Amino acid sequence: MTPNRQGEFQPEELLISTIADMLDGLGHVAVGASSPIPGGAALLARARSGGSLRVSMLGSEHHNAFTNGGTELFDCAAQGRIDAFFLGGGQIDGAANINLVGIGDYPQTKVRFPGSFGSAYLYFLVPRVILFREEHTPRVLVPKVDFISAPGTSEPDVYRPGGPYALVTGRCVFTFDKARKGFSLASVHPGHTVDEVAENTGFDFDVSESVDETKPPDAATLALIRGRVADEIAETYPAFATRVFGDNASVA
Amino acid sequence: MTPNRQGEFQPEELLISTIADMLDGLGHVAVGASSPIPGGAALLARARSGGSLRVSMLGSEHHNAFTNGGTELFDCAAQGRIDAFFLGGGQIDGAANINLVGIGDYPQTKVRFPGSFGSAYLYFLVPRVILFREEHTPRVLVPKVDFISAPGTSEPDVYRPGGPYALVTGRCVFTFDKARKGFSLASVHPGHTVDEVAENTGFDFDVSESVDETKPPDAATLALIRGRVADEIAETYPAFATRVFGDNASVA
Amino acid sequence: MSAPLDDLDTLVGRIPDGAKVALPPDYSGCAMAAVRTLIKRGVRDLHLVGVPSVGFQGDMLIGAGCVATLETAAVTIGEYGLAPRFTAAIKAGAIRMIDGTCPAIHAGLQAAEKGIPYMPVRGIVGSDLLEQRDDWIVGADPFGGEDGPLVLVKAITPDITLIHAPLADRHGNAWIGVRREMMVMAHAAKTTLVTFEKLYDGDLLANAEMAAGTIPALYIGALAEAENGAWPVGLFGAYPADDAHLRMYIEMAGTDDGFQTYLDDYVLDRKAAE
Amino acid sequence: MSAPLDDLDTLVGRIPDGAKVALPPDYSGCAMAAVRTLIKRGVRDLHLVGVPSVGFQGDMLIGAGCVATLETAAVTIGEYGLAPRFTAAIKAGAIRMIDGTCPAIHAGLQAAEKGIPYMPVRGIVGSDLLEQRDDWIVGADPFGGEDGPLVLVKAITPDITLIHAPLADRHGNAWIGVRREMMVMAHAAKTTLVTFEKLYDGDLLANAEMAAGTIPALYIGALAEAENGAWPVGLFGAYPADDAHLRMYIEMAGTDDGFQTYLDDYVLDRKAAE
Repeated sequence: MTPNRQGEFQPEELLISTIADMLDGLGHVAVGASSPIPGGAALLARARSGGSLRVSMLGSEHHNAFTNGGTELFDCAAQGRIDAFFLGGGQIDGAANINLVGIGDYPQTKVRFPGSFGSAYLYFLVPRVILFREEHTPRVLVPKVDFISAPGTSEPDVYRPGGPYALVTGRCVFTFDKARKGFSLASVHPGHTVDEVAENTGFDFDVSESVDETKPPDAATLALIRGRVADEIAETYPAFATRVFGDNASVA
Repeated sequence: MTPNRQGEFQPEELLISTIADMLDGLGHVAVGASSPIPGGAALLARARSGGSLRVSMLGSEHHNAFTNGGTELFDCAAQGRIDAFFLGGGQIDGAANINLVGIGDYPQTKVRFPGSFGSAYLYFLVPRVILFREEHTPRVLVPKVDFISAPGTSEPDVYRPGGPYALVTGRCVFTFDKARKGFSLASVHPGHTVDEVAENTGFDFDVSESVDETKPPDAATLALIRGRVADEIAETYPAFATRVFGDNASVA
Repeated sequence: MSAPLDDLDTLVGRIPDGAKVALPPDYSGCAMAAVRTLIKRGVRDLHLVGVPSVGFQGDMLIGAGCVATLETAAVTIGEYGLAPRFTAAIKAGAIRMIDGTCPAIHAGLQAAEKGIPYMPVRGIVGSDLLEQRDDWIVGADPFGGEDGPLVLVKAITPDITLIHAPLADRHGNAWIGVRREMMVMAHAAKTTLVTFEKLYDGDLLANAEMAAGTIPALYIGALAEAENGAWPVGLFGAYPADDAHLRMYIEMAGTDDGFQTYLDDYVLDRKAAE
Repeated sequence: MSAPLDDLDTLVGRIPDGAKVALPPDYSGCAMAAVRTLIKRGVRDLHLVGVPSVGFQGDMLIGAGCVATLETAAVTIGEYGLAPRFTAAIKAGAIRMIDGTCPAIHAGLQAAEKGIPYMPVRGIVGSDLLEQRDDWIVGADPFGGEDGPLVLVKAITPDITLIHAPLADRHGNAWIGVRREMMVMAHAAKTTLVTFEKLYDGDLLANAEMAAGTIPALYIGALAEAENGAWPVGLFGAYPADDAHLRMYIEMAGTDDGFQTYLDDYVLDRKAAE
């Protein structure tokens, strides 16, 4: 990640705060595996929800209310009981298609990613899917993905209450316009520029005349992140918590 | 039930012994609700199996290995993991169709039975379904059932590893011939006659020249029934156990 | 985040007239105290779904005139005999009856649980049940398997699942142990109302042994404490059925007048052990 | 009636070359000690099914040349990085890859559990995954619902489900708590082989709290005790993953030679903590 206002907040804290703002007011947010920043964001939103937000975090024993094994997250989404989820992608394109499979010709891809996980399902069923990928380069944000693990949009006859809501990277926030089937630049993180975003993005996107700066976390938010959220996220992501929050973050 | 050789064994003991003989050598027998005699038979077969027969008895806490709720019995049958099951019927006809719904025109039947339960499924999937109905009268054993809860046989294109194996009543044992789609009288219980069976059966059935007497339980079998089986069945059917075995049968 | 802890009146107040209500059989977790309160309130036009059969609570609700439609594989009060009010209602044509078979009812709920419009089921073909159902269609194996026709059972989505659990906690979780038909019912229904025997002091989900048999608060709309809440039916692991009472019920409910006296004595005047 | 209690060699002796073996992901119950024993035996041509993903055990089996086909929604060793032997095998075209998505794998197993040829699943339409699968067919709602196409996923019936459980008893029952993907795997497979951490002294099914999280012996072909049997992966409720060891593995398995050294050190010579 590129420079930020040193001493004020860390890039991870900005991302946690930015994503959490997208979750306020929701009832139930689920977080997949290997997602410390989205996990932190969900826990932050929960901490300030006054108890109204439920967080289900894969891999967590404290923040996991599921008792029906691996299928429950998916069933729960199909029941309309999950409001937001996070997906990443080895490649993400301008139509919000995501590729979690590999680069090159399938199946013998030159670069192989882990696989599609539940993306080909949750992307259809969870109303607010937030795409998150810290690396913001033309290698990740491509004109057209090599393999569509899950499509960004669907034909009108496909049952699809869900889909992309925003794409958050280490440089900026894009929102997704379903009608236009494309991204718009919503804000650029402090220390980054619109030109830099354009240069590092392989797909076309809309830009309004004046692009906002991504709102930095205020003092109260930072205190919450560094306190309760740091403690809570350390249960599932101890290495992440130590790296970002130092030794103050201990398993509660 | 009609007369028997007083002092030797009770009618219920004969039925338990007779049905148990049909279960020897099997791996897993399931018993539905409200079935004390089939339950006793399964427990008898289990007692003399040397531990190789598994019994799953609905309503029992001791003899119930299911941990996935009400659906497990049916799933387990579809997986081919249940070798024998018992069905009854408000009406049973000569083609082994069973009616658990009612007499008269559906839905406003003159007489209403409880309902089809899982018969319309288990009759297809469990290889050895033993029909059991103590009452042997023309009212029960009819030429044609008024409502087919579950058919005795199916067209060749229907997936049907299961079906009727025998029909045991208070008077006799019929076996079922799938090719001919009809019952044959296999044996008549001690104290009963072929003529009496014919008189009380509303459907046609095959009779060989000499019909055997149903084999009475020997001393060892009776001892097992009155001992271990009586104790075990009392857990699920205390009223039945007290009525048939007296106060000697206590919950183990 | 957690469901409200109601009193019984408030809990059953969440069940509107005309609701499609899923109920477990007598050997599972029956919210009898809630059913009595519901009858007292005078609920009407319920569509009951017995999962997969229904017993005492169904017979009482039918007898009290609360039921428009009954969808179930059977009505049975165990060894005690035929369900008298159900039998009378069928004879009188007083309720709309949707006869099913156990695995198809489970399958319909599992379809709702998975958010799919239907679930294929084996067997059934050749049963007269099939002719009565426009929510069952005969279909073929799309993979061309030679195992013949399947019955495609339409999803069953109850408005409300109403159950009684041995334990619940302050977070709104309810423990049901191995009686997992209630888990599927909770997943399938729009919401689940739970009465419970005892408050569990702690978090059922934080205890690995208890968690395995727990319906998460996520699915539960509200709860109410109801000690002895399954009476006169039994509750698995807690208490057996009240044999004498059920026999008396069968006897009394054999006539319209007798049933009315039963209601007066045990429901409307609440002489019950609640 | 109960399954035999084997030693590890005998247990894995029940897995023939070419078997279709279902494995859970790293956060569930991984029979790592059994996998090492299997590699040592030199098993070949396995068809692995990762339910729904597979981690360390899949990467090792692939690296050791035991795998012909891999069917899974993902291969992931959690935070530690890409699975090195899987990645290398794909690049080399050394295994047949069947890419799936989690709910479709669960659905395929649930179809096998229910003895039906397929299960409908939402989503997926428009994913390139669909084009690779002749065991997924796009179908319509037979009830004419307007919710568009469904994907019909063919049943997945593993020959063997191989898992590690925290507890098992002398009756052959195995406790898995809330990790119920292993319950579905056991129901769906022809048989299930279980290694377990500790012997439970008693009958898991006779304890109402334990029973709720127990796979009945009915589904289990054989068991073997294996203390620390999930190492270096963690076991829920028992011990965490061996972080340092997994990092070392990722490092070593990055090259063919390094992986061979790892095998020599920790599998073939059994320097592992077993």
